Amino acid sequence: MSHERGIPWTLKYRPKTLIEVIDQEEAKSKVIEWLNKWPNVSKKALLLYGPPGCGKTSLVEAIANEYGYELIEMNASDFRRKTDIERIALRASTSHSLFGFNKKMILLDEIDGISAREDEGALEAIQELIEKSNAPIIMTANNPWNQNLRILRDLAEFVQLKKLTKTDMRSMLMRICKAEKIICNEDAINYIIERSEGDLRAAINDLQSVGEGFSEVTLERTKLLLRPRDKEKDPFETLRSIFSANYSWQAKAVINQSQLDYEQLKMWLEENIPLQYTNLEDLERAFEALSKADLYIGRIAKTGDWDLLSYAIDLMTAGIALSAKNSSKDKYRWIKYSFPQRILLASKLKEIRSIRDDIAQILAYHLHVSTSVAKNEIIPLLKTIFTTDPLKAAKIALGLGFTEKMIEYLAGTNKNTILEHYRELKKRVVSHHRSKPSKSIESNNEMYKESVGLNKNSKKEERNLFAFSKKK
Amino acid sequence: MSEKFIELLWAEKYRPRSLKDIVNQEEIVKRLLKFVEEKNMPHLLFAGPPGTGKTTAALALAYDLYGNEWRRYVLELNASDERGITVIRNKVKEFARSKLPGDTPFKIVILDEADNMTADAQQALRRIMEMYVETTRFILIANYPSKIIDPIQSRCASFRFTPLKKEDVIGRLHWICRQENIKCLDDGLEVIYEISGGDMRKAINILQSTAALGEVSVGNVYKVIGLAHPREIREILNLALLGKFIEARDKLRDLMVVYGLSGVDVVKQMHREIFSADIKIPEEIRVILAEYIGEIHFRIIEGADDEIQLTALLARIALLGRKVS
Amino acid sequence: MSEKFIELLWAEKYRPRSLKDIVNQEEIVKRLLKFVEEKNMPHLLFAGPPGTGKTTAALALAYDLYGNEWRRYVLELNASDERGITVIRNKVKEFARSKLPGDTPFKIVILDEADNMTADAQQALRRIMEMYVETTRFILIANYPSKIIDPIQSRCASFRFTPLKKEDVIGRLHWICRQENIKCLDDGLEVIYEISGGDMRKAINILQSTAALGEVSVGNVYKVIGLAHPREIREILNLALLGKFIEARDKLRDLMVVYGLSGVDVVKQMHREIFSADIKIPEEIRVILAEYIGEIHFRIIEGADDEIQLTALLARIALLGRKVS
Amino acid sequence: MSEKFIELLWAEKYRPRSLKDIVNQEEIVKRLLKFVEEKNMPHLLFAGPPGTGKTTAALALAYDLYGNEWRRYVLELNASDERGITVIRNKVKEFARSKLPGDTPFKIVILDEADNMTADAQQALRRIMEMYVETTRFILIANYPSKIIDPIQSRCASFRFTPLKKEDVIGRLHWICRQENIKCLDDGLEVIYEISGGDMRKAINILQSTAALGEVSVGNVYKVIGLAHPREIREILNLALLGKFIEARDKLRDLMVVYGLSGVDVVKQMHREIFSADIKIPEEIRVILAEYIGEIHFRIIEGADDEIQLTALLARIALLGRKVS
Amino acid sequence: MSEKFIELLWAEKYRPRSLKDIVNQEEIVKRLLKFVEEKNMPHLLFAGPPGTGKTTAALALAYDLYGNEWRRYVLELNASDERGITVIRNKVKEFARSKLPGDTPFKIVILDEADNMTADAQQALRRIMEMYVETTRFILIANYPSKIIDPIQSRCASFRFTPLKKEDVIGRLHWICRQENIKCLDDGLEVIYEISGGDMRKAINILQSTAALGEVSVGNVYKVIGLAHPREIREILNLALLGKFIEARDKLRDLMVVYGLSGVDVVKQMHREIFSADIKIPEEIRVILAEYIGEIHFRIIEGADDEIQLTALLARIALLGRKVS
Repeated sequence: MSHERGIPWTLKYRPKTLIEVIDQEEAKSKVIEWLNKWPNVSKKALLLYGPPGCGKTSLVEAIANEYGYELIEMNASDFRRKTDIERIALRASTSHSLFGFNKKMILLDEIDGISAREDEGALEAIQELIEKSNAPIIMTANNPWNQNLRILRDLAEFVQLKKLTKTDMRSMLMRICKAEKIICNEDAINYIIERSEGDLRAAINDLQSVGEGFSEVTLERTKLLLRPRDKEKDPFETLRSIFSANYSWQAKAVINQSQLDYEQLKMWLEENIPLQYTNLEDLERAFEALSKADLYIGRIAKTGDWDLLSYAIDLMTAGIALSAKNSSKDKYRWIKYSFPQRILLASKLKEIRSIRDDIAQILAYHLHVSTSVAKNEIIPLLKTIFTTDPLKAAKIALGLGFTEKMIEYLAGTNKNTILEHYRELKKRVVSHHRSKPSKSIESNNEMYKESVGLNKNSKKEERNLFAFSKKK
Repeated sequence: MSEKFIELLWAEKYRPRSLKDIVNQEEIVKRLLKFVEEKNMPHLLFAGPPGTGKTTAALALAYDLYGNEWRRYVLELNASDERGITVIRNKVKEFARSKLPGDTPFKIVILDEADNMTADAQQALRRIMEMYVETTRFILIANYPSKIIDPIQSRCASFRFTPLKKEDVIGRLHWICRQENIKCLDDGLEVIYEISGGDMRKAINILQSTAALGEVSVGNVYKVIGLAHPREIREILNLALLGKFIEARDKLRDLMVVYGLSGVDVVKQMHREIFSADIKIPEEIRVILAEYIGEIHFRIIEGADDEIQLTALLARIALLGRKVS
Repeated sequence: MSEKFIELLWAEKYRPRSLKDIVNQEEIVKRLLKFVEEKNMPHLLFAGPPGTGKTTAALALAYDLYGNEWRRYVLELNASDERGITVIRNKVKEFARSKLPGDTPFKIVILDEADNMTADAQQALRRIMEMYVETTRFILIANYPSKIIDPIQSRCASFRFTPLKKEDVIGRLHWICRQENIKCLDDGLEVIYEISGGDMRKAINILQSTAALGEVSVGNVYKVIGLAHPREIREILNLALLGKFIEARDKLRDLMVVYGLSGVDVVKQMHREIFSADIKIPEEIRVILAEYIGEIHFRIIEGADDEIQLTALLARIALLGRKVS
Repeated sequence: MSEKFIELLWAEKYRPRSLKDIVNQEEIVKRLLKFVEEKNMPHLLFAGPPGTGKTTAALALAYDLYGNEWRRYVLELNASDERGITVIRNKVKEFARSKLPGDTPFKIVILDEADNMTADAQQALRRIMEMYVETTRFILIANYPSKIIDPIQSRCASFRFTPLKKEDVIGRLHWICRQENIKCLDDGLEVIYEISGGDMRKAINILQSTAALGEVSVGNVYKVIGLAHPREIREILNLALLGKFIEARDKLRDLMVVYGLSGVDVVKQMHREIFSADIKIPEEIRVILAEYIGEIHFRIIEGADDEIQLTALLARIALLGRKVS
Repeated sequence: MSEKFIELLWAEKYRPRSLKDIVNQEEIVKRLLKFVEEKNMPHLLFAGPPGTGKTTAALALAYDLYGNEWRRYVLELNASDERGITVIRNKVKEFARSKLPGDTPFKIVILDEADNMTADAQQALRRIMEMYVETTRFILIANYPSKIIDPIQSRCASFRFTPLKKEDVIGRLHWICRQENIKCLDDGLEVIYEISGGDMRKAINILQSTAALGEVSVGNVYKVIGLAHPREIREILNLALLGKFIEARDKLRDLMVVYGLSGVDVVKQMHREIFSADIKIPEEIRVILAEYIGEIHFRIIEGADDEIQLTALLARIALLGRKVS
């Protein structure tokens, strides 16, 4: 490597040893402790999470360096398909090493950057890797709530790295200034630290921007070159700005600075309009605006023309801001906004709807009607049987091959009684069949499954005699 | 044997298997029996109100043509469930390819609710019907014959199913009660007939639900109907009319989650509710409400989000309620 | 479809074979006969309302040009059937390649419903017409000439088909009844004429279906076309106007069930009835109603729920009625 | 034989061959002549309303660059041809490969209706333009430059074609009539100009079609384009405004049948007439009418029934008329 | 692209080659020049509105670092290039990894419009930036820096490019006009500046197109970009709001003809103008107007006639204006 060649300061001042890793004492000791115990640990993998620039990867590299591990790294720049991950596993398990290390460690960096499309099957492969690996696995991620991580929660120990403190950042920046022989204005350093919000790497980059090649870092240049980062408004600020806007342009401007996209904004407004506007006329006006906005969003889907979005946004922002005509004081009330319930309820609703759909399919098959007739006409009547006559309900459930989930849906509070009957009856049917095999309801239900195309991959589902499972 | 442990829905259990078991629609049955005899038939179009036996006749025809194995030679499709004409085309293609029954020179495709298809889809359907006519006959079932395009109508033999007579429906219900050993009162059956609007399937379903309560009396029938149409919708309307918007909305959400209802389901139920005798609102308000509901339903059809639209509807009702009181 | 089967449709059976058999549109027939004489013709554009004999004239022209074998030299396409211009292009290409008839120097492509093609497709069509002009002439058939793009219009000889006169249609129906030995009543035929709106093919189709029920009476005609008897629609309107909203609605529901009326059917019939002399409505109400029916009709077309929209309509009528009385 | 039989389209026959023959758009012609002189040019974007001479200019430019053999060096891609981006890519690839003309260092691809391409296709097009720029220049033709993506706009020299003046269009029509020895009346030509909306090509097409009927009179023009005579539309409007709703409606029905007018035709003609000086409507009524016509027009576009909707329109007019008088 | 050809487009012809030629963004240029001196720099993120010189600065930096041969050491990926996750993992990684020529400090990857890259692709980029930082530096260019994921922002020194000052843009345009010997009027240049929103490249493109029409005047500028002057749109809106419906309509028609505006163009411009401070209306009226405009826009998208619908829009506005005043 040529020595004349300049390298960016973030690389130049990257920690090589554990001591050089700033802050994060708690994380450090947790990682070391876990590593020392390995493989006698409750969870065979570790997940380091924290905001960008707090030193996750550096920490792992420093530990590997200090404890003599060969680091086998895989990150978002690598393909991470199933086969790629299996290759890593293979590399980790080979006993020798070219570099004379005797220990290996796997670093799966940027786990939240796994692409759903390009890295299909990666998560399953990682799960398997964790179960089988004979080398410790450390993963990193920014956002612990990332969807990719959901299935890893049971398999990995989550360790948090915190944002760096201002004091620690200051001492690091000062150290660099000294090393680079730059006279440094304290206010300028403070400005950089404020701006970086605990991201050391960003701060070092900023320092290089204003410092390298100049002998002095002045506040003036710092301010000129480094403008305050523009931050997007969080949902709460977004709502507040919309409701309190007096002019349409004010309200309209909000959407450009918000973390919420138009779909999310729609749901946040739906939830919070009634909290902000108490006057019924204002409330109605606001909802009418939202309803019309929503109509335009529907029309975008219908026509495929995104030009219409701007009208939806007008109505969602200006339309709602200007709805408070009767009680204009409402606009400025401080309200504790709440998270949209429907997002929370969405998965529940989806589940319940799919159960209802499944019941409807069974009924449609048996009664030769459409699923919508089954839903609107027959299910309600069936529900009455389930709430009034548990034994009969259990018999019908058995006759139609309902699952327990379906029974729960139809029975409501009656479900335990019906389920008892149901299980009892089922046992008796089975024993009855053993003694006297004959084709009866099963063949009936067999035929049903065939008709909806279930038999092709129904090996697993056969476990339950009358099992029924969803299409797809 | 397993009769002891399991039970079927009566609408299935007591569906006539063969054309000979069908007691109404004599004219139609006579003509259909001809087809069975000749082992030949054109495409058929069965039109008429719900529950008059159209599907039953189609299935019985198939049974009489093919015997116990009939399901093998019949493809049942419901236009309102199949996603688009392409799906239908593929299914028919697949089906037409399969082996023909021994002595009958064709198989049957039963397409229920054919009038729910768009004109374009029907044009495509017509082409499919022509393409496979050598090996396959279609029975199209429709409530509204006027929604079936001319070119299809003129290629089908049409059958008009007329509403069942009161005595036919009640007679059948009586008979089922005897089979099931259920005590029934005459006025109970009569109420069932009225509520079902002459729809046999609906009547039998109500009968079975009522029987779960014990005897088939007027009181029990109404109880069943009451249970089947949850009071919640009415409560939501009343809360909204009292201006209790947030409460109404919360209740609406609960309802949707518990029952898994879609927005359109709720809108339709609300519509039914405001015209029921049980809700006390001045006539004019009823009319205004009906128009609101029409408007909201229309927006949902246009592609808007049903929950937002329902909430907006509640807001309107709340405002309306205040003006009234 | 097999010839034998087609013959069963009277509209086909009684279609004139030769230009000489066509009784209306004398001017047009005269001009077309010239082409037959000269054994030459430009591309043609036949425009006019449905059922005025456009297709008949095109086929008769072909018959007169080629004689009994005419089907060999004619390619019939329906623009709204064939999916897209590419299909048309390929079919025409294939057809143009085949052998020419002995003494006539061209073959004929008949393109029905050409006005249903998009402007882009018509542009492509124009190019196809040019490409094969040596061996092939096009007869384009359209209801609305204004929907045919200029460059095509200026390349075609245009023929304007005018609506048939009432006596022509009824005369023809009478004649068919005699041929088929069917009993027909005068007011029955008149209703058929009205419903057909002067469309001969439609009129003959209705006649045939009605004949299947027995005699051609007003009642049977309405039964066949799946519409309510106008009297009943008027009753509903009158109930609503008297403010008896619930009764009107219940009756409407029954009617829809019994006749299998769709929402659009009802709206159209109501539209017809409010202008009938048999209903007593003040002129201004009539006008307001006409407007409101337009609104409701549009919503149903857009996919709104029949029941919700019709109820809204009745509710509105009831309010109007109240104001008047 | 075909030459004799298919007369040339006048729009083609009288198209200027060289840039020097183009009489309008002087500034643009001047610029283009520079390119011919220098034998070099960037990609070009010609934008402007239909019939303002964009394609003519592109072809004339090619003619002036390459002389009589120009067709060899020009690839014309029309919107109505198969034109997925892959097709374009392949055709251009093929074309770019062929020999270059002697002294001009590039060939030309003319891409009509470029604004009809999706943004994605335009992105791909841009890449193609860059790839073959050494040997090939593109002339993109568009009606609406705002629909061309920025990256293309910034890679093209763009030229804006402005609408032709009335006297230019009419002058040209006059001249053609003399060439073709056609009798034309001044008001006939004026009506053609109005209908064409300044689109020269359209105007010439209408002229040719009208000439086929004999002299170019107002009546013949309207007959050719399949519209009613404005006088008759005004009559209907006046009847409605006088409250003679039923009469207006009957007359409208007749008109539609006689001229074969579609609902959209009628709406458009009414729209034109309510703004004509020949009809006396108070200003405020005009406003309300204009709004309602927009609504009715949209409904018909969406597939609503012509008759019901037009009746609704007449009803509204009648109501308005009543209020005024 | 061939150099000679590029010269024909002024935006390329007059693009600064070296950092020293850049006249705006002084602080940033000064900073970049120091990086060139030091032959070291961190990864850079250039953020700011279009046309503020971001790409120019990146290319000039490369030019200053490597001289004429700069293209060898630079990988440029534009929005029109494929830049999905796979390309990043293959092509970009390959380039970053490849060996460095002895005397060069580092290679550069320029990613234009990086904010349009998918989050996945950005994720794939972040570690590459670290692993090969010794040999390769990235310059990311973005209009909206907030769309760059945090981990990447954290790895870059970011520079904010601000819109060019009016005098800078106009000065440059003036200079180009002198170079090209074009007659320009001051208000013409001012309008170009306004439309360009400080985007130099766009301004130069408009200048060149306008020059093709003759002198650079306000009228010609608007003609070229195919938009009406906002003032004129506002005039129409104001006329309509004052109830001068006919005047508004006539003016709109003229405007559409002169500028060749499509219905959608007009609707979009109106939508923009109703929120301008130059239109004096109560705030809530603005929202109502937006809704009207949205409705009309929707209809036009659905295929309704521009003129009828725009007239309907003006009518609505006029009616609203009447109510308000």
